[in-house]
Order: sequence, then structure tokens, then C-alpha cells
Amino acid sequence: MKAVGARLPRYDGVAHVTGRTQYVDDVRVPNMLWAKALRSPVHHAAITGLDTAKAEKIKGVHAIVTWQDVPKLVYGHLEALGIPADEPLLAKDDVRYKGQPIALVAAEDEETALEAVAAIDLDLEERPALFDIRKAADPDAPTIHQWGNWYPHFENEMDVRQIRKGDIDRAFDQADTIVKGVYRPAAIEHVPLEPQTALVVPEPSSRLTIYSCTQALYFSMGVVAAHLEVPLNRLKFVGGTVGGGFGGKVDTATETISALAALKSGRPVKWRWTREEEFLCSSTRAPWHMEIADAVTKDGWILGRKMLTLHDSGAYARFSPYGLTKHSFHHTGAYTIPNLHFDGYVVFTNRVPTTAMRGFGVTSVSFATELHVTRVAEVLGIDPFELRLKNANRIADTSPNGVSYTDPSTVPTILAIADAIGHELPADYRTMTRDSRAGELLPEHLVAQVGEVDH
Amino acid sequence: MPSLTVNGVAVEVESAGLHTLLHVLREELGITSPKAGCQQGGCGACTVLVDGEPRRSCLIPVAAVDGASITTVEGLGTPERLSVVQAAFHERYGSQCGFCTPGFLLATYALLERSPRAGRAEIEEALAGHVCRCTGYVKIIEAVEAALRGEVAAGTEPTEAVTA
Amino acid sequence: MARADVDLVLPASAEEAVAAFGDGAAVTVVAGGTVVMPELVAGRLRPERAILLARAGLGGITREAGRVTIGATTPISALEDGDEPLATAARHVGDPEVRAQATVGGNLCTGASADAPRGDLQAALIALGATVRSAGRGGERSEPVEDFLSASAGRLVLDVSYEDGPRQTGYAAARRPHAHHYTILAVCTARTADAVRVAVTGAGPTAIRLRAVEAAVAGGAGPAEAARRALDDVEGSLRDDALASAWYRERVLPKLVEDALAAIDGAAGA
Amino acid sequence: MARHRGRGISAIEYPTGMNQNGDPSQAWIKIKPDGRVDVFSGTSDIGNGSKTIQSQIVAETLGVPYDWITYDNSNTDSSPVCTGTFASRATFVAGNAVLKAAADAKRKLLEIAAKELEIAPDDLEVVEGEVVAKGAPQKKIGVPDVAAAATWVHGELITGTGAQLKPYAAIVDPETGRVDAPPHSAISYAACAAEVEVDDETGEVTVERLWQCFDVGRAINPTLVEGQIQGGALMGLGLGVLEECYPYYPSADHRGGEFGSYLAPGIKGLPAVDTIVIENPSTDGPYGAKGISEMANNPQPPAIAAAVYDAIGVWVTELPITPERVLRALERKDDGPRREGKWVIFDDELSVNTVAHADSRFRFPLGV
Repeated sequence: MKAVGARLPRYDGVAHVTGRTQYVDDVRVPNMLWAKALRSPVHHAAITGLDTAKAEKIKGVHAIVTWQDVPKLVYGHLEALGIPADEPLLAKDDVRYKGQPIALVAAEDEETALEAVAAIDLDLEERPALFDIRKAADPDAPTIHQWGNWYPHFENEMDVRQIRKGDIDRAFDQADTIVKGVYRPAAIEHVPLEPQTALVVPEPSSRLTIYSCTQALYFSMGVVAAHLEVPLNRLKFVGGTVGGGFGGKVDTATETISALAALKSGRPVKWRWTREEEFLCSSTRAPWHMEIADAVTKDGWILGRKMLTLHDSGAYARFSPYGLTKHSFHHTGAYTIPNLHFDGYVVFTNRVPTTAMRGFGVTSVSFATELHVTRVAEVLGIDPFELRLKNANRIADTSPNGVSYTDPSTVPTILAIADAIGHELPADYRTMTRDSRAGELLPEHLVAQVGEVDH
Repeated sequence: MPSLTVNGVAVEVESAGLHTLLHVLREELGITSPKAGCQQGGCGACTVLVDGEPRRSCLIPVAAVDGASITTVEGLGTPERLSVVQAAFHERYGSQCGFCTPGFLLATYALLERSPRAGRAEIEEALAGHVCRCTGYVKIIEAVEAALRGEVAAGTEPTEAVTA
Repeated sequence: MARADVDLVLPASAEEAVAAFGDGAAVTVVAGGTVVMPELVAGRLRPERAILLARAGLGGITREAGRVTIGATTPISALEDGDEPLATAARHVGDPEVRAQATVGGNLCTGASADAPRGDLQAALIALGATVRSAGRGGERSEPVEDFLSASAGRLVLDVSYEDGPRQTGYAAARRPHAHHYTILAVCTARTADAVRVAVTGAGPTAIRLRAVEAAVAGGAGPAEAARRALDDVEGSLRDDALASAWYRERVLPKLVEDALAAIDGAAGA
Repeated sequence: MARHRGRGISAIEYPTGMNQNGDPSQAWIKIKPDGRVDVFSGTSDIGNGSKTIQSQIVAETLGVPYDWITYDNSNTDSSPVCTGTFASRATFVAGNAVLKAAADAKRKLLEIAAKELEIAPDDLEVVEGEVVAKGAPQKKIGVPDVAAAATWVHGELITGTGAQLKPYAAIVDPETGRVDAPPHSAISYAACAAEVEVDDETGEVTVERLWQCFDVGRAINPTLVEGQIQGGALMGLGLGVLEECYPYYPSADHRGGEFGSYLAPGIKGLPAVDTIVIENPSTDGPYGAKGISEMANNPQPPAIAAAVYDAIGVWVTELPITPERVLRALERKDDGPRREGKWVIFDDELSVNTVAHADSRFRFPLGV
């Protein structure tokens, strides 16, 4: 009996096919209230008035939570990594994206909650909105964030994430050809089939049981504890079974505000987002703007790369500085490029905040670098397989930030694809391996970048 | 006051007639396999059988199906006695996060009843309104084809669904 | 108003439905529910009075006295194997479960949303020269589909009918296949002994009859030449939505019209 | 009407574990008096199959049948820290934590078995639910009997704990981005090919076939790995030709608020999906495994875009490759790139150097 490597049945498979898997929305507790949010109807505005008095008087309304109810209003998901906080749990002075939550109503049923949301008096003074990241640093761009229009808190309070390696000017001087292109993947929605949902139950012990669809129980528990300013043992997160996440359910989007409503009402509160809220108000994969110039030789070596990346963070930072840093670490893709000059910016716009999504930070750069490499091959008139195999990272090659690759498989995976689609390769390419560079695969410009492999 | 037969059991509905069948099943009757995936008729996670036909329970006002027989996944089989469709989805890994699975199962069950020799195009058409974001479409189609061919591996005891 | 407090009427006949509808003021009609129910759940629609047509006996397709009559609550799925180009248009609506739920009457009363075209049957029915019979203020009335679409608000559709007889038909559409289909743009053509009729869905809030194209065909123009007139017919009505821009629709409309005309051109020439 | 076929490829890499590390996972295990095994881990299963994978790792490590495992990730009272199911870390990082917990429990199990068999623990191994003497397989005791003896005879609880944490890799030089340690748990690799058909009159791109090859290190469950790769491929299809939250980006108009107006891939007319799995074990993943589930949607978009170029000779560098983008690119087909000296400059109209103000901080350093 071997368990590893075996096609064993899915542990939760029978529960799935009998409809018995319990997601948050399937949990049943007595006396539960339903929650609905008041959200910003505009992209950018000052909040000049917020009055819940009329809504509170509606029969069946038990609690309305606003910024005034939050012990620690502004908390950053990545404060532990030195990334400061910028986003209030509920909007206070201004709203910076359409759909930003301002208040949460807990009522006997969803219809009553919706009626109360409509009865909240909200006064806004609309402000100009910023959407094009390329124009965010223009002199006439509206300033939309307290830090300015792009993130200024990388190490040493730099406003740019930089990678520098080798001698970029020399590489561009020595190149036979320099190929430049611009790559712009779109924002997309995570679209988990299970919408964001939380159910918070105040327990007799004064603890809160938080049924959560988070992808990260302890991470989300930390976020709730921070906003509520309580120790972890006041909270019990229940979850671990999630109806799809793809990164969007790292946001802890519903748990904290629902907890505040449960505390204020003394009743269990469920907040289940509508599909429309998922599509229009939940965070998205970021749109990116990437420009690449590769200095190449006529026989297909990539000597150097200059890259500029603008990452559309939306209205707040969330995980974007982390995502851009990861992006920068992988901007050479599957290749070894000895001379690098990378500048990246996290740019704020009046879009819903962007967040982690499957391949965070790298999906974008894989698109840009791979399409660019295909373009380079086309400009040089070289087979795109051969150009890739030649420049592919190999054992002991070093990454953009100087780390040796221990077990790269770029060569074997490319060869497997060539084989699968029946693409003919010359013998010297067909027999390539991932082993350390030597001979013709170790030209002068790559000698200095080969590092030590420490297993 | 509408009455329904749900998985073979007669029930009187207390919710207002304009509430959706989905709401009645989940919130009034506590039958949670139909999911509120979109409540717009767009995802298929709430699909149930209404008199044997797959329908989006989020689009149906309960008053419109007074007297109907409703089947949910709870009526197809149990962990001990999986129906053919359930066994096929389990054995062929036709389920990842599982949230879309009940809807896919019922649409597939109806397809098997209606068209036991359905080909690939007919399978795709029958499941066209069901979203699997994970997206397990490849293995879902394999599971449906396995169910159509009656390939249900040992270890499960296939049973016919309760549709009365 | 909360749904528990809505005055809900379930007429048991067409007469009862017409009576309950009255002049249509402050009444929400639920036929298949595919458009109305999500609006109710979202709280955007809070009717005081609602009529459920489920048991009103308004469904069914009949062929008699030289006409095909389709009752208002006939599900779209019932059209899928029927007369073209209605059958193809029907098959392109949503998916089988939605088509089994959605009704012909509902489709006639549904305009495009802000982000997607809807009402896919409308162009096919215009091409068939169909007539809508409806009730409401001023009593019962019958009119061509294209006239009904320009003033459909406040009417209760009873049925839609068209002449039963031989015709050549064409259908050409631009679609973007995904999980829940809306057609971007669909052109329907039909040629009878008397005339050629051409209409398009997706070029405006509701379907549009392409009269300039029809006139060109009547004047002897070939498909390519006649198709160029389509842009005159839709001038000012093309718009952007989530599926495609007005620019794109303008680019592909003539080609779709040409394809749909070519389908009947070849047939007629045979 | 003319339809054109084309092929394109890509090759990618992706890190396992959080960038710069510092992301712990912990697990603990207890063995019931009948030998059944309770695993407590804080890893959320989001459909990726982590409940299954971690149970398989425990079964393998302890040497007991898979169906003896009860896996509990349901709450923070009983489960220890797991940073979360993201960053492709559930198999590698959290999997290492349960592996260590299982190894720890096995050590204690063998200590009890050693007392029962009067053989040193080092001379024992667990095979299919039985503790047997190495080289003398007739000397053995079932794991249930060991667990019973621990409970009723020796007054012991057989447990194991495990934790995995790769320390934070700091950026020691923010000017160059140099780090003081590898900023990842592992790196995975993949290549992809796409075959498309493009209609040059409607601009429609139909993806006919996607091939992908992934080095997964070690496939703990080959079927679940395939499922992740297939699922990723179809999400990559969405990225490549269908999905966008802002159809008129950078404008925020006409955002789709329902499945009808947001173009997620459906089940009809999908491309054929070919999956090739190769196993070059990682140096320190559980049984050599690496994480690949996230990167599974990364290689298709560039391969599809390259295939579109191969088919119709235009570069569409904005995603998704919509029919409109294809038609607009075809209108500019004869323009070609701008050439200045040895520079070959594509996409000038999209560049910050064209769109942004001349005084903007966002400039591409052309150096031409």
C-alpha cells in the first residue's frame, strides 16, 4: 500500500456528491439576523453626512454598524510585513471606490435589511476620479490617496520597487537588436461559486464563533482580532471548507463587520454577498501595465532587460506591494538574463481594491515576458523553441535577486511540449538538459551570473 | 398555501408565494444542497428537479409550483447508497470545491433519464448553464460519460433516486 | 413592500389574467420569472401587486386558419424545433434550464439591460411578420411586433402569431461563448412570396426592423449591397455594453446581414 | 470569410510558498485507542484537495491505510496555525507540517511497539498498518494493538506535532532587490502550447487545443494534480480570450454584474486539454512535491496570444484577446513596429511615454 502517488478518492468526495458538505451558508443557528451593506454609489466622494436614525426605527432592524463602531478602524492586512495600513473597515471621511462599504444593517430578514439600507441618509460631495494608472503621476492628476497616487513605503521609504543586476548599459550597447513592447492584462473577477459569506454567533461565554469562508483561518482571525482589539481566544473561527476562493477569500471581506453587527445586536448575524456584489464590489485581479525592452544578439541571446511595471492597486494597498515585489522577483521568467533594470510602482485608482488571485503578481509577468520572448524570436527570425531553450534557466543560474536555481525544469518541460505537438528540433537542442551551463551554453556574458547551489 | 412533495415527503409551504423555491428549500425546509450561487439564474448551483425536469430554483416563485414534486441531491442517494450519477462524479473526480456539484448532479440525472445514449454535444448542452469555476469541466464530462456508460466502480451501491 | 405583503394573484384563465391586469398600473407580471425574480430578490422591485401567470392557460402553440399562434407563457424551449429563424434564435437563449423557464411573452417585454442585450426572439418574430395580441389600457389590441416593442410598457402579452406558410429564412449572429450566453448581435431574415423581412437583435434597446435593407432587397440589390444599408437602419441606436462596443457592432453588422441575406438569396434562387 | 489557424508556446516558472517566506504551517496528530488517526491542520480546502493530499501524506508517513485517517481543519480551537491556502503552499508548506507531525507520532508509536515486541524502535518499521521487525517480518504487532497498549497498559497518548517555517528572506539592498536567502520554498516550471483559429472578419478567436507540461516535483495524487492543471488551463482560457471586469479599461463603465455580462468559461465548445506531468523531485518538499495549482493558469494567455500572431500576423498585447481587439489590430497590420537605430519598438500607442505627461515620474528609459 502506497498512499503517496496513488489516485485515492477525494477525502470530501462523498460529502460533495451527496450535497452534505457544509459551507458557511448551510450552517443553521436559531435567532439569526441577516445583514445588508450600504455601499458607495460613486467612485470618489467626500462623506459630508451619514445618518442612520431613520433606518434604525424600521421594524425588524436590530443593529446598524458604521465606522464609529469599529475599535481599530484602519488596519493593514500586511502590517506584520512592514506594509502600513491605509484602508478603513467602513468608510469614514471619504469613499474611494464604487461599492465601498459604509454601513451594515442587521435585520430579521434580507428584505428588511435592504429597506433599512435604503433609508440611511448619506450625503456625498463627489470628487474627480482617477482610472488610468499611466496618468496617475501627471501634474494635473487628481490626488486620490493620503500617500499620493502611488505607494511610497517600500524599504527605505522608496516609492519604487527596483531590481538591478549586472551592467544594463553595457548590455544595451552590446546588443545587435533591442525589442520593446507593452503588455496589459485585464482585471478579472475571482467568481467563486460560493459568494463571500460570514455567520457570526455571540456565545454565552462572550466569545464569538465566526463561520467563515476564508482561505486562511488564522490570517483572517488575526485581522478580526486586530480590528476588534481582542485576544485570539475571544474568537473561534470555523471553516476550512470553501466553495472556491482563487485568492479573493484571503480578503477577510465579511467577517469583521459581521462580528461588529453580532456584538451590537447580541444576535447571530449572517452576511451573504449577492452575486452582483461579488462582481461589482469585491476585489479583483489587478490590471497591470508592463513595458519591456530586451537587448538581444542576432544569434538569440538575451543580454539584458529593462522593464517598467505599473500595478493598478485600486483604491487601497491591500496586498499589492507584496504582489509587485513578487512580480519583480520573477520578471525574467524562465530565463537567465544577466543584466537587469526593473522599476515597478503600485498605483492607486478609484477602482475596487485589487487583491491576490491565482498566480498573484506573476500571471501578469508570465504573460508579458512570454509574449515578448515570442516577439523577440520573430524579430530575430529564430525558432521560438530554440530561443527559449538557449536562454532557459539551468541549475546554478541566478535569479534576478541573486539566488541560485536548484531544480529548474524549463528545459525538460519545453522539450516535452515540443514532443507533444510534433515540433522538430535540431539534435543539439533535443538533447539539452537542465544541468549547469558549460561549453556553448556558457558564453562570456553569462559566466558572471552562475552561482553556487546550496542544497 | 402551496404544498410540495420534496424528496418524497409532502410539505405545506409557509413562506409567501413570491419567495423563490430556493428560499423555501433552504431557509424554510433546511434543505441546503441547492446553493444560492447567484440568485440571478446564471450559475446553475440552485438547480433542482421539478416534476423530474431540471429547473433553477432561484427563478421560480414557490406559488408557481404548487403541487409539484421536487427532487434535490438529498433525494438522489445517501453516502452508503450513492446513485449512479453520484458514484460517477465521486469516482471520476467530477467535483473540486463541491459548491456547483449538486446542480451538475441533478442536470446530469435528468439527462440520463431523458437521453441515456447522449453524446458529447448533448452533454455539453445539458450542462451549459452550470458554472464550475474550479474549473473541473474536463472531469465533469468524463464523469457524465462514465455515468452514461454505466461505469460505476465497485465499493458503492448504486441506487435509483427518490423522485416520487 | 415585503413579499409577504404583496397582493399576489394567480389567475386560472386568460380572462382572469386580463381582468387582474386591468390597465396595468402598479402591477408586476411574473411569467417565467427569469428577469423579474432576480429583481425581486435584489430588492430593486418591490411591487404592491403581482400576477403570476403560471396557471393562466396562456401557453401553447397552435396552427390553425393559416396562422401559427404562440401563447404568451409558452416556454422558449418549446420553440427550439419549430419554425426558423425563431428556432435558432430560441436555441441561442441562455441554456436549456433557462429556456424551459423563460417565456415568449417575457422575451417580448424584455429590453436590453445596461450591460447586455436581451430579447433574442424579437428579431426572429419581426422577420416572421408576427403580430402581438396584448391587453391593458384601452383593452385588447393587436399590432406588429416592431410596433409593440416601441410601446410595450404596461401591456400584458396574450399571444404572438404569424402566417403559417413556406418561407426561406436566415440567421447570423455574433456571439462570445461563455458560461451564460447572451448573443451580441443576431440578424434574422425571412423571405415569403410577398416580401423579404430583416431584423436585428442587439443593435438597440429592443430589436430593430431593418427597413432600408428590405427596401434595397426589394429594389433588386444583392446581399452585400443591401447589407451596407443596415447601418442606416441602426444609426444612433448602437451602443456599448459589457459584451461588445458600438464600434464592434457597427463593424460586424453588415457582414451578419449579408450572411443572413445570402441564406435566403440562395434559397430563393433555387 | 477566412479562418486562420495558428500555434504558440510559452514557458513559465512560479514560486511555491509566500514570496520572501515567513509563512508558518503547523499540524498535530493523535492516535485513537484502535489505531485510527486524527489529523488537525488549519489548512482551508478551497477545492484544491488539501484535505486529501494531507491525509495521503499522513497515511504514507505513518504506514497506515488512507481510510484510517480523520482530517479535521474545521476550526481554530483544535487546529493550529496555517497561514492559509494561497501562494501554492498547501501541499508544500502545510504538507511538510503534517509530514513532520506524522513522523513525530510514528516515533512515539514505535517506542510503544518496542516495549510490546521487546525490540529496539530503530529495528522496527510500519507496513500497512502493522509494526514489524526489520528483517524478521514474522515479529509484528498491529498498529491498533500498539495504540490499545499505549492507552490501557502504558498510560500514554500517541501524538505528534509538526511545524514548517522558512524564515523571512529580507531584501538587504532595496536599490538592487538583493535578498539574504532564497525568497521561496521551491520553484515550479511549466511549458504550454496553444492552437487557435481566428476569424478575420468577426475577430473571434477559438482556442482549439491547449497542451501543458508541468514539473510537479512529485504528484502526491496524480488525479488531483491533473484536475488542477486542467482547471488552470480553462481559467487561463478565460484570461486569454474572455474575461475582464472593465470592458472599457481604464474606463469603469459597463462592468458586468451577472454571469450573462461577465464572460466566465462555460462547458460548451472547450478546447481539448492535454496534460503532461513530469516529476523532478524538489529538494525539500513533502515526498519531493512542489506547488503548481496557481501557476496552472499562467502559461495559456501568452501561448494563445502567440498563436493568434501565428494565425493572422498581428500582436494583441492587451488581454483578453477580444474580437474587437483582433479587428482593431488587423486594421493596423501594415503599420509594423517603429524602428530607431537598433531599436524595434512595438505598441508605442500604449506606452506611458505616449500617454503620460512628459513630466510624469512614469517614463520608460528608452535610451534611444
